[in-house]
Amino acid sequence: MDLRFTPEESAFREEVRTFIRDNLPREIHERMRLGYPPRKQDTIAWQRILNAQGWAGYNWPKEHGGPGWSPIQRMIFLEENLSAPAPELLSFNITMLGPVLIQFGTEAQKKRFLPRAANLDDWWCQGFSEPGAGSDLASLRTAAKRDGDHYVVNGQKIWTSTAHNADWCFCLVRTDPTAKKRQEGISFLLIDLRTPGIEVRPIISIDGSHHLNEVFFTDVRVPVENLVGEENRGWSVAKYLLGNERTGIARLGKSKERVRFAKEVAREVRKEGRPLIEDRGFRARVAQLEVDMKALEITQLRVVSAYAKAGGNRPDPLSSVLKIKGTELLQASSELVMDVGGPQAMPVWQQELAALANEPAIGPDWAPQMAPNYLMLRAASIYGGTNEIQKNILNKAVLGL
Amino acid sequence: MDLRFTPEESAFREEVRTFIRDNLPREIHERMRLGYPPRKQDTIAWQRILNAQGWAGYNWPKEHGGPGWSPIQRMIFLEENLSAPAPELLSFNITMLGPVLIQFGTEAQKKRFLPRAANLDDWWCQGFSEPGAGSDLASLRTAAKRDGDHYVVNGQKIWTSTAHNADWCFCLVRTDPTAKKRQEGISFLLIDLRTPGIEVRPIISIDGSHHLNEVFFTDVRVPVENLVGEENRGWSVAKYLLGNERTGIARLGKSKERVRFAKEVAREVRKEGRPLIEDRGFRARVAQLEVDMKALEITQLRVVSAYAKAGGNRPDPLSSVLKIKGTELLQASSELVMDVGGPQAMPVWQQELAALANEPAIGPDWAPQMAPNYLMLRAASIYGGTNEIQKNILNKAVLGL
Amino acid sequence: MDFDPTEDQRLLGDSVARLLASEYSFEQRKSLLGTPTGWSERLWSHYAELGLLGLPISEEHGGFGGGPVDVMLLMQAFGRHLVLEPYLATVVLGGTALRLAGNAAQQGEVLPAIAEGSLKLAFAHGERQARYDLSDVRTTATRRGDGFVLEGAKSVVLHGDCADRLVVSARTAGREDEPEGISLFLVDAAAPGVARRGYALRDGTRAAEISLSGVALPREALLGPPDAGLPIVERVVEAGIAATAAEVIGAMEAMQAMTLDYLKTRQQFGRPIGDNQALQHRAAEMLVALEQGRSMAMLATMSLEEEDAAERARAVSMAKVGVGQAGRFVSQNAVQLHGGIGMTEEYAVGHFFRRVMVIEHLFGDTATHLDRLADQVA
Amino acid sequence: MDFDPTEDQRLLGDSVARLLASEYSFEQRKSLLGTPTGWSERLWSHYAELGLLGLPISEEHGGFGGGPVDVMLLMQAFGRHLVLEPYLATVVLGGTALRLAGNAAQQGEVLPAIAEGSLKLAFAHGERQARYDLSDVRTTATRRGDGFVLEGAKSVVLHGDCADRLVVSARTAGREDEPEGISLFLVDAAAPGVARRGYALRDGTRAAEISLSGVALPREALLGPPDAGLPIVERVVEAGIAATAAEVIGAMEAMQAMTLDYLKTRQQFGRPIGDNQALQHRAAEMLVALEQGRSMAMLATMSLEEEDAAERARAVSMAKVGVGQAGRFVSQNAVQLHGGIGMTEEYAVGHFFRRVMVIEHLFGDTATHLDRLADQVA
Repeated sequence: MDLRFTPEESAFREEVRTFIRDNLPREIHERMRLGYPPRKQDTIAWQRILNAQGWAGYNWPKEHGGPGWSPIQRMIFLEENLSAPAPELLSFNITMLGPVLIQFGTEAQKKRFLPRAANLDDWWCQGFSEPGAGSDLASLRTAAKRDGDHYVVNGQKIWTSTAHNADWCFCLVRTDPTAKKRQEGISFLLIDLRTPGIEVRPIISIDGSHHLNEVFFTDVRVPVENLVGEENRGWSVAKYLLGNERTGIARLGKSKERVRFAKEVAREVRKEGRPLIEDRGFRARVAQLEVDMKALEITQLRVVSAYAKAGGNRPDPLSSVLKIKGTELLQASSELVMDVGGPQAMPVWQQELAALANEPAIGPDWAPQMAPNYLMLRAASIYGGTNEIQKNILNKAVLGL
Repeated sequence: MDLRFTPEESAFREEVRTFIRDNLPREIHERMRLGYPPRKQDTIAWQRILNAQGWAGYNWPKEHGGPGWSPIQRMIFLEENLSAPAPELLSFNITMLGPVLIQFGTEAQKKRFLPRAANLDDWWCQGFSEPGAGSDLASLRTAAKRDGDHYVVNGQKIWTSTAHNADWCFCLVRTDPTAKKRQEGISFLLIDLRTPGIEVRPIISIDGSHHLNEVFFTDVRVPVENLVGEENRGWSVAKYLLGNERTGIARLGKSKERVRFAKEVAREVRKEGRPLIEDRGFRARVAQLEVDMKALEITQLRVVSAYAKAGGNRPDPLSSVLKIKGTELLQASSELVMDVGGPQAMPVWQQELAALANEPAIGPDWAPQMAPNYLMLRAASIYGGTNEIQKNILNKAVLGL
Repeated sequence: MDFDPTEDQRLLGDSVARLLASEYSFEQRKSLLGTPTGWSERLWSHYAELGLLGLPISEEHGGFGGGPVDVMLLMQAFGRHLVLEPYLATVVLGGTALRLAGNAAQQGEVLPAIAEGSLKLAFAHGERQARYDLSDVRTTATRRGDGFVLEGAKSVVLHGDCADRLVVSARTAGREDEPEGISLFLVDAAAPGVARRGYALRDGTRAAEISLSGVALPREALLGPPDAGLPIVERVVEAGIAATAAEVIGAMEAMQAMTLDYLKTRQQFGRPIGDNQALQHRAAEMLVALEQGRSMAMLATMSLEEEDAAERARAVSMAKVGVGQAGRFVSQNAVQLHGGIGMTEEYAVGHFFRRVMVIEHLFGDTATHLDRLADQVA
Repeated sequence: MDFDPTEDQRLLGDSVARLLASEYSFEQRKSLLGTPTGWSERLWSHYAELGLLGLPISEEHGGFGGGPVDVMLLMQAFGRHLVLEPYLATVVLGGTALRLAGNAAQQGEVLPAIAEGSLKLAFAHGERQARYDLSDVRTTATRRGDGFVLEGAKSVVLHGDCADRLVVSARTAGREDEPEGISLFLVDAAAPGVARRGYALRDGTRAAEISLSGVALPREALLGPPDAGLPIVERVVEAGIAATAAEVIGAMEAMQAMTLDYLKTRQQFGRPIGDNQALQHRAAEMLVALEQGRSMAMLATMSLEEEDAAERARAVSMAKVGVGQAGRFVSQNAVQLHGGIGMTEEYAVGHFFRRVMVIEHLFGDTATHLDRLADQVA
């Protein structure tokens, strides 16, 4: 047992950190440091830079263009990227579609889609959730009926993140409505969003942003060659996708970056005539977060390391611990940032609109995104299986309750 | 709406406070201030002083020797008594047996038992719980078989608090084992603990104290005149008893007294060369407790006041809020006291044994009871319906879930 | 000790409830949010007709002569519907400043106009660097001739964009954050040198940045004693804390009701999600927080008439902490129990969430007030 | 990065587990608690035979030459069984002091005796007024002739009642709570002027009040550099924190297992109480706390060999906080989920609860260490 990083691991971290520092466009970095989400072009630009370096498919096997990293290296890479802060790789392309195609795709599908996914030439989104089928995925109703060489898709998806940016969507559809079990009769389809009959309607989130969408399918014709895996066996594809390696599920780099930012602003902001960073209560809150982040960092290393030892073929149920604590810390750190801002964090400053209008910016530049980040991260304990569902998983898979 | 105490209520509080200050024996007060539980003789002595003043049956109607107080007055009285700190009235006698006899007892029973209960001439205990029947009271199995003018009782009770001090026990027993519903066929019996066939065995608690007991009944003959209410209808007597007025369930006076004590000791104890009471972290913790106690104080007034308005005939389900927050604060305040003590709170100093042995006391006089109080109060969220059960009650009775 | 509303309060409450039920549905409110002012002049007149705008104003000045409890009940109703009109700014903050500091002429001019709905006020005290320090005032008022000239800027002035008059704090003496040397002025929002830039806060209510350059004021603009304005600012802020505490109670009630409804109706795996005991217990914990918060909102209200400033400040700080913590717990869990839908602009719970969030960051946040209490532990 | 034990560690762990399984049942432990010393000389010999007493002692001194990870694994096993023997006092605290500060003669005399089980140490540092301030030492060591004379008293000295030698801190210079001026001494517990009064702590482990009046010491009793003993005290305490953190992990594992067992078997209303989802979720939260605590115990362990004192202290403080909070959460909920039975002396969970409680109040409690971390936030 040796709980320190090996020299190789430390060198790897240094390599990643240096690469990001030297290659991340300054404007993107500055926007993200102030808490702005990456714009579409930011995500694309950065993923292409990483892809040129051979790192975009960071968790793909070498023969499909991945860098061949160990789970620990993958974790280090993700943490450094988040904590830079740099735009995240588009997870639909990299951690979802990629591994699914590698496992279940035809050679033609791999050849056609993988390189474009890595380079973000295609922006993918995920069509799983439906109204009335949130956590209870198996109750989905969007239908795909075979008609010659095509499926004809009718139905509705919801919570489709980034569908308005996307070129393609991987969907779960019901191909056999007569199947006895609800999990049977489902298929996994790749749908080109430019196909006629598709309508994408925005869902605005409570931070005012547009991430989510409803997607309506009316007689959408999808070539059968876009079926992944066997017809009616899409449930196992979906299970594979959802159960995939969950390195980085804790998004710890983001929490670290937020606490760092809170401290930075707390040097500027004053309380009773002194910098807020000297305030006892603020310091105690930061210290507590740093303790919890340190614990999670080690827990994450343990889970990833066990995952690597076990051959990396099934996710450790303890990754639910990472999800629970990780989202708690994301939320607590974004709350800290907002509280540092105080009243200045409350206005919708519309900095960018102001800039366009050639008016001077109002409010300090660190303020505009404090509340939106806090608001948006309330979803962290909801998506990807609510924290309540994570506890159910721990009960069943670990505690036997 | 007027949220201030009336002058009459304030004057009443002053009257109670003055009476306690002038009449509580100094030795008892000093022991309790240091956190020692009252000894048997302390409880008896103080209850007799209160009874001489006409206050022992504080919640009994005037015609049965009560003072005829309003619910608000009763609450003030209990709070002042707890916060003095003075020994509590023996609840088995005053809040449990008394109201039950007044509601269900025969004239003979009232005449025989009530005055002695008020004066603590008889020490009562409660025989409800059985092994395997904790919260699920209706599954009790102690049997009482009619035999002429007597019931013959066989079975076992557990968690019988103060049975080793007690003269009498009011018990739930099964008189009809063939009843269809489990709640039927149960009777409420008064049992003289000097009757042959009764064995009381101590249960030592994790604080090292002896409060609880197991009580074994072997062919114990109980005169039928000791039946309260109708045979086989004891469940409604028990429900009345358990659903009785819950003024004082929050035991807020105790929490206040503990926080006060913590501050007192924190003036003596030092941290980094200064009195602990000047420490920022300690102060923040006290401030938070004081906020929560203030909120509970007002919530309690609201519940008691609504109870009074409603004619005082059924407990407000919101009293579960009082129980939940009240026990959380009891536990948090005892934790605070222990933490103030630090390492000095950890030894079993056995002050009293030392005194007997004419050896000098070891350790500061405030230290010995800090940990035992903390330990004992872990039970506060367990007895009288666990806090989890209180939440179930709120769900059913208030939220309709 | 009496927790029941009086007959008058009940009647008032009923008429307010009726008005809001018919005029303040989620959809109606949403369309107000889309207007340039962000609230309704028409409803403002309604409020005036109902006597709401004059609620805490004396009868002598055309008001209702009500007290803090009346305002509490009204704000609670406003909180249930997320009312957008500038009641807090005009009646509570501005009105309190006038009642406490105004001379007969000022009161006689302004208070009746508030009550009849023809005049709106804003409390222009906070500055960008001040965060929650009430004494950190850098705007200056320099004597010139018989009057004063204002220089400086005010930040996040609630409903500062629509106010007709501004209650402005400025330094007439003292260092940047000294308690002494602050004076209050009643300033016409249209006066030369006053520039305003309005925007929405995260909850849709309006605020403004206000710059003051060379704003010339007559001697009569001074509101209250010179150099000794801070105690008035403090009482205005205390009134604001009590009023918004009540608003948070209303918002929590609404969120709790919505959440219970959702738990009972939303089906998953073939049964209502409210069958999950873990969610039931969360709802029970929300109820506990709501009731404890309600008690603290009452404390703030009843403390407003306390004469001892230290005791009043202490009670109000306790209430700010208690309500702030309760609001955070209830609103975070209301969104959590709703899941994805709770995160959307189209669903009401997120709007309540944001109102509670904004209120927590007005008048000193939870940490700031807990800190003040900690200072006094002895 | 490697979280697996080595082959040696696995073998050692197996033999310890076997020994404790057969010798340290709840009943066996209870009878030990009833003895005058409160622990077993016989098992102490067993530990010596197994090499446990020499685990972190170099091979040159008859030990096993193990490191912090070995001690961690052992302490974790001890925690699972609530081992009562004076391992912490003798091997961890006393042994660390000797290893860090002892000269060749002192090490040569003491360390082999520890390893073979013939000598027990105690770390007599804390004083009644000091609470958690390591530099608050009022016991004095005055030079007399070639040696020293000790005057003072030590409080809550772990296993101070049974130790053969005491590592005593005393002031050779400086004011009462100055960092400089503290020296360590190796003192024979039977020396004239040493009086001990033993007692149990709340978890049944033993400690003592020790008074030192006119205890004459030769020059050779000085352990480490004069006046500069505090850094050694700090490292000894850090070793104690790491070892007890591991013990808490073991105790939490035991409580978690007991609680799960209870939830699965205890019937109420005709079904196991573990069917209640609210209790299931609590159990899941206990698991989260346990795993986070485990990570922090590892952090403490791996930090012990860090050379940078500030970084080491910081990591150890983080671990003390993390493990302290996890321990409190897990132990409080373990008792709560057991209900009444969990409150009794006859049931094991309360014993684990008290061990965790006592450990939290050794070497600085959670608040103290969080405070130290807060001091460094920048």
